[in-house]
Amino acid sequence: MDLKINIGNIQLPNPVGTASGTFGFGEEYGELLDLSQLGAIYTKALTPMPRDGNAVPRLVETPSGILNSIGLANPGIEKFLSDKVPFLETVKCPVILNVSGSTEADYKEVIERTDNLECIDAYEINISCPNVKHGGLAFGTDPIQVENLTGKLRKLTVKPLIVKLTPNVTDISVIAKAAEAGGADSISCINTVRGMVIDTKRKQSVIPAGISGLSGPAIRPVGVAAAYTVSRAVKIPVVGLGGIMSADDAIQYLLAGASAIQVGTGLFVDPLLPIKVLNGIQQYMKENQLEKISDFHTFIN
Amino acid sequence: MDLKINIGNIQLPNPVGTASGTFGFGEEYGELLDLSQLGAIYTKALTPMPRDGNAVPRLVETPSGILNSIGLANPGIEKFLSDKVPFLETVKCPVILNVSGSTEADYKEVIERTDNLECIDAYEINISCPNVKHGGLAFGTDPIQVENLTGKLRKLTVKPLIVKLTPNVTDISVIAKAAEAGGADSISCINTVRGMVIDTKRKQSVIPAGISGLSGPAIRPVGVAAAYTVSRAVKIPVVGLGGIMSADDAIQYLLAGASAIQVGTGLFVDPLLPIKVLNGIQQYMKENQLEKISDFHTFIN
Amino acid sequence: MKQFISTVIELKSIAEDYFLLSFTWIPDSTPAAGQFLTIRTTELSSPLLRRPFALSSFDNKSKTASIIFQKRGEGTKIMSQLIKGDKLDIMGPLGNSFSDFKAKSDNTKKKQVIVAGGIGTGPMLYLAEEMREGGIEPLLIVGCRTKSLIPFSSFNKNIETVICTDDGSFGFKGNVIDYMNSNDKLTSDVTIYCCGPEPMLKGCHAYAETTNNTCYVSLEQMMACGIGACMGCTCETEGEKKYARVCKDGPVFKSSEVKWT
Amino acid sequence: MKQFISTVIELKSIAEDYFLLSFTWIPDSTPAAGQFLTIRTTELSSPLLRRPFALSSFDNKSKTASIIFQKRGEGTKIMSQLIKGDKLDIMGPLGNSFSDFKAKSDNTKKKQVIVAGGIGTGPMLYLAEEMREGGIEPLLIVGCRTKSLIPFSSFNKNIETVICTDDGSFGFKGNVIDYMNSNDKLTSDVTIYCCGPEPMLKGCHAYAETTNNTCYVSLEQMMACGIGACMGCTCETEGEKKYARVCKDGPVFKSSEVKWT
Ligand SMILES: Cc1cc2nc3c(=O)[nH]c(=O)nc-3n(C[C@H](O)[C@H](O)[C@H](O)COP(=O)(O)OP(=O)(O)OC[C@H]3O[C@@H](n4cnc5c(N)ncnc54)[C@H](O)[C@@H]3O)c2cc1C
Ligand SMILES: Cc1cc2nc3c(=O)[nH]c(=O)nc-3n(C[C@H](O)[C@H](O)[C@H](O)COP(=O)(O)OP(=O)(O)OC[C@H]3O[C@@H](n4cnc5c(N)ncnc54)[C@H](O)[C@@H]3O)c2cc1C
Ligand SMILES: Cc1cc2nc3c(=O)[nH]c(=O)nc-3n(C[C@H](O)[C@H](O)[C@H](O)COP(=O)(O)O)c2cc1C
Ligand SMILES: Cc1cc2nc3c(=O)[nH]c(=O)nc-3n(C[C@H](O)[C@H](O)[C@H](O)COP(=O)(O)O)c2cc1C
Ligand code: FES
Ligand code: FES
Repeated sequence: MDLKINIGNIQLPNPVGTASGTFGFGEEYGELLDLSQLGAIYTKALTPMPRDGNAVPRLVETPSGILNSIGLANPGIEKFLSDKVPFLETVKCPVILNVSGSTEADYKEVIERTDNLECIDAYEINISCPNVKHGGLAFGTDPIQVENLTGKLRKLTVKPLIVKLTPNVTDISVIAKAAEAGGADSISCINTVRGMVIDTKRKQSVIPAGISGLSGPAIRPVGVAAAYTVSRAVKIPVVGLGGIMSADDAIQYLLAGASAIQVGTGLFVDPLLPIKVLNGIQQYMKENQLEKISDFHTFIN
Repeated sequence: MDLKINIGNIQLPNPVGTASGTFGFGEEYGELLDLSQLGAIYTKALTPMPRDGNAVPRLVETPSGILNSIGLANPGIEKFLSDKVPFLETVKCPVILNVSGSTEADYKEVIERTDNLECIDAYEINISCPNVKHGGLAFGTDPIQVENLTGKLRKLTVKPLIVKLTPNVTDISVIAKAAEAGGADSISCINTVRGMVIDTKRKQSVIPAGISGLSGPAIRPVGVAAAYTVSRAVKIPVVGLGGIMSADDAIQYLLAGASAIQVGTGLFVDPLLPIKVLNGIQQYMKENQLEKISDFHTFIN
Repeated sequence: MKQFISTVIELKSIAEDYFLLSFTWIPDSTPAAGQFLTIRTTELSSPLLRRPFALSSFDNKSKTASIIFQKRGEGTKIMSQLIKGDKLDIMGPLGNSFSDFKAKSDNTKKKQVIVAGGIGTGPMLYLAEEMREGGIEPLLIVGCRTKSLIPFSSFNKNIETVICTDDGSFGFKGNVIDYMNSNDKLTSDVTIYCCGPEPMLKGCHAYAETTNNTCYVSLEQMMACGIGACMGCTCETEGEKKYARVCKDGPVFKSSEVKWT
Repeated sequence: MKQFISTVIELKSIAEDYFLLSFTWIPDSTPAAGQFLTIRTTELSSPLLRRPFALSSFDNKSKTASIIFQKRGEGTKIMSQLIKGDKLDIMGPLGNSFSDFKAKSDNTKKKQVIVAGGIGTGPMLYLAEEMREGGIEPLLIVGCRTKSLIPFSSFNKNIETVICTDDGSFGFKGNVIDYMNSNDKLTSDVTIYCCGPEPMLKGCHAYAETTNNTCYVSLEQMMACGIGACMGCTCETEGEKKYARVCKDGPVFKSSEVKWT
């Protein structure tokens, strides 16, 4: 049985990663699970300058989900280089840096200043955070901007570029194709779904920022639908995520057409979930006589 | 305390209605709750010709939600006139006919052939069903089409037109404004969210139609965000729905800017929910000294 | 049909993962064999939908009803922890019944054969009891995978009962269709009533076709409203209308009216 | 920090809607007063997140830990139905502790005043116990709305304890700040440790400011990961960094470092 998958010019040992923003830069979870078993760590978003993040509270629970507005709180490149890279250099699984920003220049700067780091195997380009605005809507809602940005970043690095898409668009396949045309090696989807919770006692949004991002099992059907749609629109591999809480959920994504998956909110409920998901995928492959991950893609068309 | 709300040239006795497609034409639920207490019944979609609906199974449960692909199964105008109207004529609350179709002509025909019926108080124009396709995407994703269609239907009737929007768009405020520009008296949102569930044993979509519509508490934050966004984009009243399971949920919609709400999936769990929601709204108004529904709109901006 | 708050009288394990739940019956109407009810299993949002179960008995004097259910997923897991005195949010009785059809077929001289399997056992015990009380002597054929799944305590000794197990660990070895095929007396002049897994329904239908008899089956489908309003629970039918609602037009159908796939 | 499966030893009601839950402790590390753990309350998807609770006692010999919790919403409702022998998915010990700061302040001659209220009572009982065992005689001040909310059985008679009720139904009538203001001996040379509702924390902070003393508070915030990875549980702080993580940099902070709003 072969669990390896290829994304651009790299190979991931298995399809199970940890979603950006839910796993920090890996240190904390390293105490709870064996990082070397992961297919990849997708780090917290990195922006050139440190970001404090949004006003508190930043989290609220919803039926089978959570709403968050962290606001890309992160240490910025300087502190990343000094405080996080030494740890990442010790990590045995692939590390994929999630790159964010408010302007094109931000994305470029992050890649330029980290491209020489050996511990970074690929970039995930986060153009889909609902908690940071570019003229009202997320970057990743306009196919022309997406193709442009991807094209420009493409020139800066030979490392794989995984473009992360938002589900909050009319037609995600158009955005996926734009990223592919711009030179993306892979598409990951989905980022969080726009949502809001109002505190009826205080008569205001629970999260001061207002509309925020919904994640967790509540949105799993939305993620599976997106992974299915995108897989049929592009030729590059798709990384599926959104609400994965079990191996069966992950297998839904793989059958829908994804080549890899990420566990996000599920980590908060069970830190060992990535390992359990990986074991479950292996067992399913055995029971169903699948030899490699691409065999999952032969059933649904 | 005044619970009445105005939509176009009619008045609803209170803001609590039952969502289209979850309440049929009211007969069945009439055995379980007192229809005369409702703010309005929003009927099952009506199309000119009868529709059998989509292949089975049409339903599957998801975390805190359900996915459905009914496919607008309905009796068509003839049978509606002969079988449903006699009952609707006995109903004491306002009745709002949900109008659907595959072409502009379909919508027109439904309105033309029912406009003379006294038992129909208003129309809800369903341009947002994810289970019926117009060239791949729902009608309601293109602002130009939405304004056009609304404008044309506007000429056919003086009854209020409530245009029902899908959340599956990049910017719902653009679509809402288009409907308003076309002459809509109100916007209702949201219809279901695109989603998919895969049966990993059978290795195919549980629902044969594939991508279907997600409803229930899982999507409540999505609905509240949409109601909030649309309320700020248009001047006409907004009808909010999606995942309402309690009075508190309904109050979230009212605080977000909605003037009325609908209970959909919640009916399946508790048929008496609309009555409970109405009582809860009244109690909240008393406790918070709100005199009319528009007082809810003074807190969040 | 009524929504009511019932009180649990007893929950009892009757076979591996099978439970008999009896509870107070509030509506005035008397439920008939084949009718079902829906239960709200939690006040939380997951599992969300009410769960449908067919009645397995009804006692008009004590206004006590019961269902037999199998623990399968989260909803029935919660139900398997009910204790005496717990409150249950129930809606019922729902749907049509075997009795609707029995009335029509009673006056024929045919042998009434009741075939049950798995989670379909409950309603068929009720149907057999109903017939016996009405002076008809039905034959009850129950199919199970293995002995541990047989709810022995639920059978009435006064009803002729044949038990079939797939593995031969009790009674007839083979499935219910094998048994019917092996029993000469059954090939003609029978009316079959069946509730059980899909292959059993299909088998009974095919048997009835071959032997030129009538067969009634109770279908299962995912349900949302349970009362005919949402069009969610349809099954494919032969004839003019392409679909029928299992919850309202069924759950019992003449097997020749169902489109078997 | 470790994720482990613990076994419930006892669940006991100690006041209106308050419970003491004791369970086996598997990690090698010894939790300190102020540290917390998170509990997964269900395998269903709702309530989804693990729930955080501060430790209220720890017995190193029997490897038994406990928490005191209030039944508030769905998560704690499920917990209030636990019985001996049930398995619990626990992560802990998490966060810093009062003990971290106590170590620094111990050697001063100041009176150690421990102020507790509501769901903050658990960790403060533990802190008082810790001090007593370390040879310090703290003063424990507990504030409650009314008598029925006082967990009498949880107090240790060997610790000087003052109980305040808002309605005067037991002990001192008034809140804990009123009590401190009414007690001359407390106005100077005290170190205050507080865990309780926000107004109590603020009150203790203000009291400490006015009297020129140091105060440590344990904060609450919605948590997702509980281990410092998600940046979800931050609180506003004075100083260079705008926010600190309650789960990892706290939950215990020097009150002057917290930005009070
Ligand atoms: C008319 C009818 C009568 C039934 N009578 C009985 C009975 O007498 N005894 C018995 O044990 N079972 C009966 N069932 C099946 C029973 O409803 C399911 O076993 C139960 O809903 C499972 O719920 P769960 O949460 O435990 O399992 P889940 O894991 O949620 O579901 C297991 C399977 O049960 C079915 N199911 C789940 N929810 C529903 C729903 N809302 N509507 C219909 N099917 C659903 C689905 O096929 C699903 O795959 C009946 C079903 C129908 C439609
Ligand atoms: C560090 C810390 C220590 C705590 N120690 C105790 C304790 O010793 N005893 C005690 O009774 N309670 C304690 N709490 C509070 C406890 O976590 C909540 O009461 C509990 O989570 C409520 O869950 P619920 O599902 O019953 O209620 P819900 O109705 O879901 O929530 C009620 C309130 O609890 C809080 N809450 C819910 N989920 C979380 C979460 N994941 N993280 C943080 N807060 C949440 C929210 O403020 C919410 O408004 C502590 C909280 C924190 C952050
Ligand atoms: C607390 C939190 C923080 C997140 N931060 C980021 C981020 O920095 N960059 C990013 O691309 N996605 C971020 N996300 C989105 C997740 O990576 C993921 O796309 C989303 O949560 C859906 O997956 P899930 O349901 O498994 O959590 C964040 C999500 C959560 C819950
Ligand atoms: C079974 C089902 C059938 C539906 N049919 C229709 C329909 O015919 N027309 C329509 O406008 N919306 C239809 N909807 C969408 C609902 O009216 C509503 O917009 C959606 O379900 C969200 O609300 P809820 O979460 O309260 O159910 C249907 C929804 C369900 C669950
Ligand atoms: S479940 Fe709604 S029509 Fe049958
Ligand atoms: S809860 Fe994740 S950082 Fe504190």
